[in-house]
Amino acid sequence: MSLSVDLSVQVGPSRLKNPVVAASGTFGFGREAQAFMDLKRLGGISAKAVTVEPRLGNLPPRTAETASGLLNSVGLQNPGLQHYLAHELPFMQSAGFFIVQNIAGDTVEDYVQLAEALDQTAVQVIELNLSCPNVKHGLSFGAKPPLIREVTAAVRKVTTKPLWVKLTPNVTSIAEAAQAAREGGADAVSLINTLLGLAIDWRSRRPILHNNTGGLSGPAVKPVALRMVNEVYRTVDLPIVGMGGIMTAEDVLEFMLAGASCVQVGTANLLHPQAMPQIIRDLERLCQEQGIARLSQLVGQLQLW
Amino acid sequence: MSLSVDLSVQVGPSRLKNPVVAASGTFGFGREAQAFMDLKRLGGISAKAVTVEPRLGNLPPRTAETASGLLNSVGLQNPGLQHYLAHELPFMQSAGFFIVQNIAGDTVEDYVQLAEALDQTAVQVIELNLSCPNVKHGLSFGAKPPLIREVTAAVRKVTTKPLWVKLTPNVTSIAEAAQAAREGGADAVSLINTLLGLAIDWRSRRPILHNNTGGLSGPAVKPVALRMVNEVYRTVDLPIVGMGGIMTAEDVLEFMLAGASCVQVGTANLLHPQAMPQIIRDLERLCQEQGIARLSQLVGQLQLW
Amino acid sequence: MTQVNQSQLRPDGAGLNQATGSGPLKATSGQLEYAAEVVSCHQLNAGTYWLQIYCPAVALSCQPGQFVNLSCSQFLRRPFGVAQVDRAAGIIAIGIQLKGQGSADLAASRPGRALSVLGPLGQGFTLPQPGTEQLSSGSGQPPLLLAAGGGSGLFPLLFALHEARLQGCRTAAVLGFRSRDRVVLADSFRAVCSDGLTLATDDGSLGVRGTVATALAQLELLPGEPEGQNVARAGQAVTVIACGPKPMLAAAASWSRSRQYPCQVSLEERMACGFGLCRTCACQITREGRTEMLRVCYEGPVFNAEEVFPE
Amino acid sequence: MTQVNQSQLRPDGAGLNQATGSGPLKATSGQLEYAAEVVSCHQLNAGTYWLQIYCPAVALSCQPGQFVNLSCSQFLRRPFGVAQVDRAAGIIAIGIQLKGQGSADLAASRPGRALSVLGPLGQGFTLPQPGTEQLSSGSGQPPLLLAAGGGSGLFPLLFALHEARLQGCRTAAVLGFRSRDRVVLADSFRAVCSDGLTLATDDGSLGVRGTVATALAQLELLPGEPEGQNVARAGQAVTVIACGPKPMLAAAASWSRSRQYPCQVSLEERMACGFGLCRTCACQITREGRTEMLRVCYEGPVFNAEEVFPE
Ligand SMILES: Cc1cc2nc3c(=O)[nH]c(=O)nc-3n(C[C@H](O)[C@H](O)[C@H](O)COP(=O)(O)OP(=O)(O)OC[C@H]3O[C@@H](n4cnc5c(N)ncnc54)[C@H](O)[C@@H]3O)c2cc1C
Ligand SMILES: Cc1cc2nc3c(=O)[nH]c(=O)nc-3n(C[C@H](O)[C@H](O)[C@H](O)COP(=O)(O)OP(=O)(O)OC[C@H]3O[C@@H](n4cnc5c(N)ncnc54)[C@H](O)[C@@H]3O)c2cc1C
Ligand SMILES: Cc1cc2nc3c(=O)[nH]c(=O)nc-3n(C[C@H](O)[C@H](O)[C@H](O)COP(=O)(O)O)c2cc1C
Ligand SMILES: Cc1cc2nc3c(=O)[nH]c(=O)nc-3n(C[C@H](O)[C@H](O)[C@H](O)COP(=O)(O)O)c2cc1C
Ligand code: FES
Ligand code: FES
Repeated sequence: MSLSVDLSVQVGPSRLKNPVVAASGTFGFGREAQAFMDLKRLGGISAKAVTVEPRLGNLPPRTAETASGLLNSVGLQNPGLQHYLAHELPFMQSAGFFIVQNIAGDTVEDYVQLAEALDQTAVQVIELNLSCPNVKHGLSFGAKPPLIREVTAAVRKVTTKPLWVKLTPNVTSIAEAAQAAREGGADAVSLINTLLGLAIDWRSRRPILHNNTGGLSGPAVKPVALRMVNEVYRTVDLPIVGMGGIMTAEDVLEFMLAGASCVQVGTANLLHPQAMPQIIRDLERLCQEQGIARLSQLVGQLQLW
Repeated sequence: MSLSVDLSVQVGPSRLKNPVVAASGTFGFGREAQAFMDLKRLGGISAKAVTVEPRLGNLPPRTAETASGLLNSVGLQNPGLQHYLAHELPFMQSAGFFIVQNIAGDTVEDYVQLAEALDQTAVQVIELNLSCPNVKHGLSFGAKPPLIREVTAAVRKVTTKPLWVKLTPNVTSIAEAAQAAREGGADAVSLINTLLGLAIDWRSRRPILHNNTGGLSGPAVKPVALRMVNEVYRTVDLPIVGMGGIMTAEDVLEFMLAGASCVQVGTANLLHPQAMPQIIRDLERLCQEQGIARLSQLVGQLQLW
Repeated sequence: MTQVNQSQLRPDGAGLNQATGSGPLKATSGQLEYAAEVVSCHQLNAGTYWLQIYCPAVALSCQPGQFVNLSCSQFLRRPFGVAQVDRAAGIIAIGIQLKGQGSADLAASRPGRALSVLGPLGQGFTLPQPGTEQLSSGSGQPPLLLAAGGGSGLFPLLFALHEARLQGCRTAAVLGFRSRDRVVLADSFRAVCSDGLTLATDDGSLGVRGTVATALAQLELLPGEPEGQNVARAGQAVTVIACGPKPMLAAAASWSRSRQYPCQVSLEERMACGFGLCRTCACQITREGRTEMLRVCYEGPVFNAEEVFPE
Repeated sequence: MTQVNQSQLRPDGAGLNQATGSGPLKATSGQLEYAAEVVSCHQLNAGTYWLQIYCPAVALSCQPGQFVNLSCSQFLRRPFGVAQVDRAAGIIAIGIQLKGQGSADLAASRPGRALSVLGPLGQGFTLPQPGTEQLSSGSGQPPLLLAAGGGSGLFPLLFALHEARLQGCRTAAVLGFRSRDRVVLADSFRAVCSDGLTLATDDGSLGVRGTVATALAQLELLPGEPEGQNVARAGQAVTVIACGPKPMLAAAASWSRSRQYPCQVSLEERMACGFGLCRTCACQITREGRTEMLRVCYEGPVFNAEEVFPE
């Protein structure tokens, strides 16, 4: 009766045991979660963005609740490359999960330096965060296709690691952005980072976030994310790492049908510590119920009207 | 004790008795709502988009529920200009509310023809819908600043009516779009139309909407709308008609603080028939509680950190 | 299979609005949204619930075939056809088939739960008028209302049959289910059908084996009707109303057409508002040879069958 | 002003975890989220509620100063300091001050409501240890825990004072309110303060006129303390803990510093997760002369005062 289900997926050159990867910035380096979860059961972890120098991030408040979503303006707080290499990466390696390392910079040189430093490490995928809305130059990279192409190509030269290029949804054409990443040599695009938003406290007449604006994530953005994933799937020949508002296994199926080879789960982790293990269990159950022997069969199977 | 409160607002050349205008496409021409509401109490009604020829709109399903939002793909169903002039406009005129007429077209000529036809009528404001995501060429106008400038300027030539140019949020720079509208001669920009989204029925493996994609509205989009309103307020010298997810009087205050001279209420009408009258009453109460004698004082008073 | 307690409906119909047949009216009270309260909610079978709501204004003016749009845990309201009305007690009842989160939330209601109700919404069924049609048919027999339903479509038919019966029509129904254990409200329907209730099950575990269409085709041959003779004896007026899945509506429409019975079908469509504002609930209707997109929530949900299924 | 029923706490402390002073531990049970149930919720005064939750795992391991993150009607959870614990009964209690929709929803809870609880979260207060400190101070007197609180900050102090008292510390508290009618839990606090409870009201309608800072400054002069003499008699160990609005924390910190009392303050910050993942709850902490952004939910909410308010 109980069909054996293959949850593994292929994302460009990488094979993941299941499609559920923790989204960067919502899972640290995995340290905190190991207390309540077996990290090895995850498809992988996209670890918190690392920059060349340590960053303290933005002043608080750094989060605001919105309808079915949240704004954040953490501002890439991280201990910097040296500390990362000395302390975080060894931990991650010993924990034994599939490591996607998100990297962020202000210049092309920053990205190159970070990728070079990661090239000979245990990191399995480098994810170029070209889209953080909470730092000065964050959006400028991701919003301009020529820059996306340039930085991707520059990083491509210094590492043979699979490259996922994470794009901002705050653009007129996500397909053009993805196409630029492809031309630069990306192995996949990660879609979507957060939508730029503002929340206001009308009593104090101030933005709630100290950074004024922040990035919107959570179920509120899911329809936009699904649309962008499908738009890129239909127009650009490149694997997609889908994300934006995934809370359940059904959401994962929707992203895969739209064209995602694997997904990332972000905000859900913050509300439900067991979100990802639960999603993985439910994926297996759903596949059994629906008679889907290989989950990866679903990728891109959305039938448009 | 009870402070007399002035809710009236100025939007470019127009004076509205209060800032609460029904959003186009969510209130028809006001006919249906007159059964349960005194239309004259509203700040105004932005009537359903009119096109030169009648349009049947898209096939159903035309709506999908999302987290704190909804997708629609009505596709500009309307009886066409002639029928509008003969039947809808006379009704609206007799009902006596402030009429904003939303117009949509496939070409610059369409917009010009519509504006010319409305120029000598009782319509108080013409709202150029450059941003409908549910028709073939809808987005293309609103996504390209030079086209926004061109169509606005062309319409500006044929009418002296106040022009509100309604922009799509599906762009990299809403400020550039608003600046183009300003250069074309707009009296205000209406921000925001819907975000392009997709909802999927994972069982049938089909989009829920027959049109595949649709426009996202409701509280889910409010943070994006507030951000865009404030971005335009800070960078472009043009009155703003703010909208996107407004459900309460507090939401109206937030939009006005962010820089909106008046607002439109859309999705809220669909959930709560009394949404707008209630918002207007609550605005008066809030102003009294807060000692705000003139609501319009609040416009743009957001204090950034 | 649980029988709905009909005790709250006064069998003499006293206190009921007798003007049902005059065609549904728009609510003109100036109000549309009511703060209401759950009276009771109980399970009819696996996946089906019966929800009673105290909402006097809607109970008073609601016509068969109209619906309400109910607040629930989800962003949008959920539309449900009114299945029973107790005007004296101010109570309406709806049948709920579990589908997703909204119906599950409503089905889990406990007594006292506050609900916001929009209603009564839409245009309901036009029921036959015993007075006039009886005269015109000249047969001396009251006209017959034949209801065909399946799935969640059977609930509003209960209200329609009940009203028609109160007004002196003869009534009959053909209801389809997947299997015997999915049958609901059979006794309630039996109580309002003067001229017989026919059940059909896909697997034949009860009544006719097959769909509503199968049962309709066999209707003449059913026990209680002399073989070869129609439920409507020669020359008598029959009105068909149908509510349920689209293929079933199409079958009822074609069955009616071939017998020249007027047929009304009640449609479902995804809707945002439910009261005419947004046009998201559009359906294709053919009138005078032209296709129009009309609103299920406003011009419908009940349409003449030939407008929905033109030849 | 309603007194909280303390009957569920066993006065002898039997069944209570006596290891409180060993410093808070991270939950290592491998679980963090618990399905819990509301036992009761009642109003303390206009705007303040007392919510009891059945959640044995949290009750068992929770330390004073730790908090829980509760599901509610809104998208995010809501953090609340644990105010009382009945380990034997498996019940925790929190005090809720109404603020917006989340607190209002929780305050409207009825018994039996299901809640998802994350907890116990964060690092709590380090309470003085009668055994060791008594020896080191050489005074023969047990150490004194002085709690300063205002607003929603007073609730977790109740738990801390209770635990300290059970462990044999002397206890005292200074609590600030806007006015007499806003005072809550005074009798509950009195019951756990061996060395006096001082109330301050902004308008002087009860106790000291002024803020917690005013009351702290006057502490020596209060009835029960010989004039000019400190609550902590010369040479005795005093530990100050403070929870409430930032200016109050600053006042408590500077008061403590001038007397060389160690002081711990409990911070609040907007938070998304509450258990260390997202870093949205960052606060500026000065350690070894360097500014760090630490997590209120993980390294905090309790920090040493000099780290939060460096000189
Ligand atoms: C006029 C009308 C009368 C109805 N009467 C009844 C009735 O008496 N009893 C009953 O059980 N059901 C009835 N339905 C169907 C009922 O509205 C849906 O089953 C219900 O909305 C599903 O909500 P959900 O959250 O459980 O399911 P989901 O599928 O999760 O709902 C998601 C969205 O799709 C919409 N939707 C899903 N199915 C339908 C549908 N069949 N028709 C319209 N919208 C749908 C929902 O309203 C919601 O917006 C009626 C529908 C209409 C339009
Ligand atoms: C560690 C900690 C312990 C707390 N203990 C208590 C307690 O024991 N009793 C009590 O009444 N309150 C306590 N609070 C404050 C309480 O969490 C807020 O009052 C509550 O979250 C407000 O939610 P709301 O929906 O009513 O208000 P809203 O203002 O509508 O909330 C909107 C958002 O802002 C957040 N927020 C608002 N105020 C605060 C605040 N002061 N601190 C952190 N986030 C906030 C909410 O969590 C929510 O995400 C504590 C806060 C923290 C961080
Ligand atoms: C608190 C927080 C911090 C984030 N930090 C990062 C980051 O460092 N790098 C990055 O690429 N994305 C970051 N993101 C974006 C997420 O990885 C993800 O793209 C986004 O949240 C959408 O997914 P979700 O809706 O599942 O959260 C962050 C998101 C949140 C909520
Ligand atoms: C059902 C529906 C139909 C709409 N039709 C139009 C339209 O015809 N013209 C237009 O400019 N905007 C149209 N809009 C967009 C709204 O006017 C408004 O910009 C958007 O919904 C955001 O506001 P809201 O969140 O308050 O709904 C439509 C929106 C909805 C939900
Ligand atoms: S649902 Fe809005 S018009 Fe029918
Ligand atoms: S709230 Fe997420 S780390 Fe503190």
